[in-house]
Amino acid sequence: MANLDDLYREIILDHYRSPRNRGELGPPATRVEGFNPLCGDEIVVHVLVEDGVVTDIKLTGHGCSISQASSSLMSSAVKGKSVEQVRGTIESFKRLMTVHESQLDDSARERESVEANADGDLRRLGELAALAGVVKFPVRIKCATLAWNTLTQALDESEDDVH
Amino acid sequence: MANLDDLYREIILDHYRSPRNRGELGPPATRVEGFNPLCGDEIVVHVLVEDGVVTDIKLTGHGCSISQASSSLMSSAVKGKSVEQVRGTIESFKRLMTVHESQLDDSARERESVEANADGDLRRLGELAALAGVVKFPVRIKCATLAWNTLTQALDESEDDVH
Amino acid sequence: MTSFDPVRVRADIPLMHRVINDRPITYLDSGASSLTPRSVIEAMDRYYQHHHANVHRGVYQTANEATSVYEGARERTARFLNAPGGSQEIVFTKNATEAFNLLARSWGAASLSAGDVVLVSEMEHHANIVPWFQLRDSHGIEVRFIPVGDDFRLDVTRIEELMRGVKLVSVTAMSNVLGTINPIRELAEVAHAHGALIAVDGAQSVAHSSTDLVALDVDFLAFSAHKMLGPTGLGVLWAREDILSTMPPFLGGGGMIKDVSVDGYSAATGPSRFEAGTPPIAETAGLTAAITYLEGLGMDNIAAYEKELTGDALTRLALEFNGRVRVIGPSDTQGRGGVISLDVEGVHPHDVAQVLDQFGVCVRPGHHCAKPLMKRFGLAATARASFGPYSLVSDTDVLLEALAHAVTMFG
Amino acid sequence: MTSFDPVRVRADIPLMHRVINDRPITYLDSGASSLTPRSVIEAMDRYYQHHHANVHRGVYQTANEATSVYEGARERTARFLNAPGGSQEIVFTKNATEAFNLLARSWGAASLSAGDVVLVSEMEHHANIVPWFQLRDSHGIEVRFIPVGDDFRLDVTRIEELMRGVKLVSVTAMSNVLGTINPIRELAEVAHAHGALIAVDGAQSVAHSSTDLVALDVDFLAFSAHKMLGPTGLGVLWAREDILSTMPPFLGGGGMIKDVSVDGYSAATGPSRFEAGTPPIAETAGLTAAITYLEGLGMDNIAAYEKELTGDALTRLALEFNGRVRVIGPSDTQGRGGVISLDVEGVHPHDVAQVLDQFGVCVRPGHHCAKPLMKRFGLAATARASFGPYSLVSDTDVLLEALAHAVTMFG
Ligand SMILES: Cc1ncc(COP(=O)(O)O)c(C=O)c1O
Ligand SMILES: Cc1ncc(COP(=O)(O)O)c(C=O)c1O
Repeated sequence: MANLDDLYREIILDHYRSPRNRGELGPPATRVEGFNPLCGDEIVVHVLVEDGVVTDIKLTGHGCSISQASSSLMSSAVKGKSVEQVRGTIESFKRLMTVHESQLDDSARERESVEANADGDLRRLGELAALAGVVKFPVRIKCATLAWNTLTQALDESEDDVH
Repeated sequence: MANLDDLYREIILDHYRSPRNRGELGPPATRVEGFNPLCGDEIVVHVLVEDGVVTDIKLTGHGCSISQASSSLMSSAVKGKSVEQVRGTIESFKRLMTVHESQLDDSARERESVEANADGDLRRLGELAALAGVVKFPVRIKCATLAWNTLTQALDESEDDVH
Repeated sequence: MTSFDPVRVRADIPLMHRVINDRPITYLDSGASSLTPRSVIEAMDRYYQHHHANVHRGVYQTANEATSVYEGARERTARFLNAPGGSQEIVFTKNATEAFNLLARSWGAASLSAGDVVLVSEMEHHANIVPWFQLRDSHGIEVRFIPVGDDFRLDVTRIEELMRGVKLVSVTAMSNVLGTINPIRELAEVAHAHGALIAVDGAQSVAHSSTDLVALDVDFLAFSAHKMLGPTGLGVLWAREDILSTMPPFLGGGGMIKDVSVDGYSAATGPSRFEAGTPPIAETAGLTAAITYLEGLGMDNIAAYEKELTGDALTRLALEFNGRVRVIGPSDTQGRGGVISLDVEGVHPHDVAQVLDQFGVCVRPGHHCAKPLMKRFGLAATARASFGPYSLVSDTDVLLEALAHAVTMFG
Repeated sequence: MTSFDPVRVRADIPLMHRVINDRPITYLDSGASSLTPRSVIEAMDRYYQHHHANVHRGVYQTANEATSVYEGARERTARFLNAPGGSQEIVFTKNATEAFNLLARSWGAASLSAGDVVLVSEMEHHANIVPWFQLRDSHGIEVRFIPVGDDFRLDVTRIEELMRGVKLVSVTAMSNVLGTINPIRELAEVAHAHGALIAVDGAQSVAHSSTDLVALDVDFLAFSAHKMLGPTGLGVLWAREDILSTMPPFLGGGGMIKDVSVDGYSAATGPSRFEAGTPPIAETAGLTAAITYLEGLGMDNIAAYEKELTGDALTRLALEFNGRVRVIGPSDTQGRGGVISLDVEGVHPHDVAQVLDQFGVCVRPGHHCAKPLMKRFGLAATARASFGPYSLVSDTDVLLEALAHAVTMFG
């Protein structure tokens, strides 16, 4: 069952069983809910941005191993980073999650450059790279990206608060 | 083209080209409109019932040769008859127009009795029997019965007026 | 086992030849949509190859044939359901969902006013909830829920109280999550005793047991062709003729009118009043073939057979996983059908389904469009296995093998 | 003739083998519904045989495949239309009629209020009239009609006046009775200059010429698959993404929700917000195949070829009947398509069609769901012949032969 092992890497199962940064943050933290209406996954991102830095992040909600592990991995990756850096990570991660669709659509040449890009991203992403196998399971991509889309929205909202 | 000749008997073409009893009747005559929404045929029946007798009937509207001829033939057949007799004629005519469906559904035995019945009706119906060929063209049955259904409604309404 | 032979049914289903991840397909998602027998596919092919034309307004031969296909399906459906008023009570829709929307926006909007209550249940599919919420928003009606007990059955202990102000009871004949079969006949009596009407969601019932509308004495029934071995794109609303004939139009357009001018329109009578535009015609050929196929198997045979399958699965699920696999639904086959929702300890339904897919097992994870029910039991989702007349005990074997793998993997 | 080969198209249509009243079929009713190529039928067969499952909520392989079929059709349709915002602007409906109802009840009910005007035309199909009358009854809007001139074209001389208070212009790209092709690009400019939006009825245009939504610059487009070589049971509403994203839900049920509880519901985003219930899935496989087939022929080739056919037919009709057969529509091919409505002196259209049926000729008699237009020209009905890419000049030969018989018979 090579396929399944691509998806369910040990590190993913670990983050699923022992999610990091579970909990809530009160004001002035920003709280944003993310839904995946198709499968019922729900993630609530609580994020505290101070002086352009994500000083704290907590998560509640429920979902499958992929969405939970992805959000847990995400929280570890972004905590303490500047909003700028976090947005970069989000972008890299989402690029990782879209390689598959490009592979389906684009010519071989474009694919190579996308992959090269993805390789660079992979290195930058560290532990998050464990989620790379998800792209082989297109329906699960939404599980993996749910937390990230919710975080983007939370960052946008917390920046709106500042202005 | 035997089939077509069954449908378009000479007497039908004659009533189509020279419809009888065209025109309108004012109050106290009853006026009822009949539509065939599927093909756009419209027939307006004006009927004057006095002392239980259809003393006058006029028709306006437009439609195909079958609906026009049928209404024209109908007007000739019912004028001067008692409401009772007219209702009998309507029933006979409608039975004539439903033989076909029975033929499709029922057993041979039932069919025969229906046909025997229809034969009896045919004799009673006189000129109206020219419309018998319509049953071989099921979509046109509604054309043939439109005037008759409208007349039934007009008779019902004129009786309601009395009570 | 009854005389009914599921292996022959299976042979009639082309999709059963699929191999998935090197295993033969184990299709356990009939609750979402049934697989399609060859005869149903061929009936639609024949329609397109020989008879296709737009219905109703034609004089030429193929237009008549298409109309016969379409109106013939109405007759066939009416007979299948033993509809008291015959074919003129059958309205063709896109799916069961459109049928409920038609019911809410035509009958509901015309017959209900602020404060009137529509009584649904906590185990309804969204198709029988959201249209009533929409009517609440537009017309101020109240939507009330019959609770579901811990035994996964409707809790009707306080039904008299619940019935206060109710104009319509609208419940499912069988839950698409729990498998629970509801006592429709009894609910109809209660509804009518209170001067209310009753609508039934037959989406999960019509393909799995016989439906006798005369005996049930209900007022409305909705279901979809694609869950009864028929095609996608077709549903049915059955309504008692005396009610249907008083209902105002729903969607507007061609085919549903009596007359149109630049000043306004008047609506046709009969079922066509509710069938605006060119209807799903080929699909009705498929429905007729599906009904013929189902009746050939015998609805009672299907019901008995699926009960056996379900009983076997429930017993083995209870025995084999040391309590790690919980069935969300009645634990025996009394008043329940072949839909089995599973909650696997420590494994999210999505992951259960993913692991099962590796074994070629098709089960559906999610809320099954029954979120109020999920919330009632504190679940976000379940993994649901559901049977059809082509299911075999060997499907359950594979299901259990795959479940064991999932349990170990996430162990 | 262009390089396009209609004889080969004909060979791809199984129904062309039909013999009717001892004559080969002469199908001249593509305006009502097109005939279906083998590849379209086979695409649906393949779907049922190999990929059928319910869409969206599955994890297993066939559920993904079914979802790909469905979402793939959305992509394919968006490309076919050159939709500026891509597939997320494509909403699948039951037919063009449902698309207009969706437009009226979602966008219309939310954006229009008492006194606002929807400007349609006298040549509209009921699908683009009745939903607006319904909105008039519920919301007090005004429905105004662009008149049709004696030249069978929109009379836009007083358009500035007509535009007063208009929030939506909703017109057909091509009349299903007259064959008239309307100047959509110009009407879009007028609408937008007045701050109004514009909806287009593409039912008669999308299969007969290329559609470029970017170039047309319109806001909504509605059409049906069954008139473009595709299956019954499927239609499309295209709406500009910035508008679609603000539109409230239409029908309620599964698949269109974000969340549901016993207290209420919230709606999903994107096209699925408007697609309640199990959609027509197999039908989208058919639509994809139909688009592929049409594009293989080349939309410009089809348009050019049908123009030739139409020109030939119009010329011969004018020559051969001493004025006893009148064409209700433009008399040359300038700005007109292959729909030819006939008024035969002294012969009712029903009778024309009946006589023609004896020759195997399929034409449609009636008001063609355009009663306001019929009334405009003082007609109750016409007999309409309409072409498709599989039509041949020899079809016109048979049509003329049969018409001559009708004229003589009723002479
Ligand atoms: C111009 C026009 N608009 C709308 C429609 C309605 O299409 P449908 O019946 O497929 O909904 C038709 C076809 O009948 C049409 O010709
Ligand atoms: C109980 C129940 N009701 C209604 C529906 C809705 O059916 P459809 O999606 O075909 O409209 C379903 C199926 O999803 C169902 O299971």
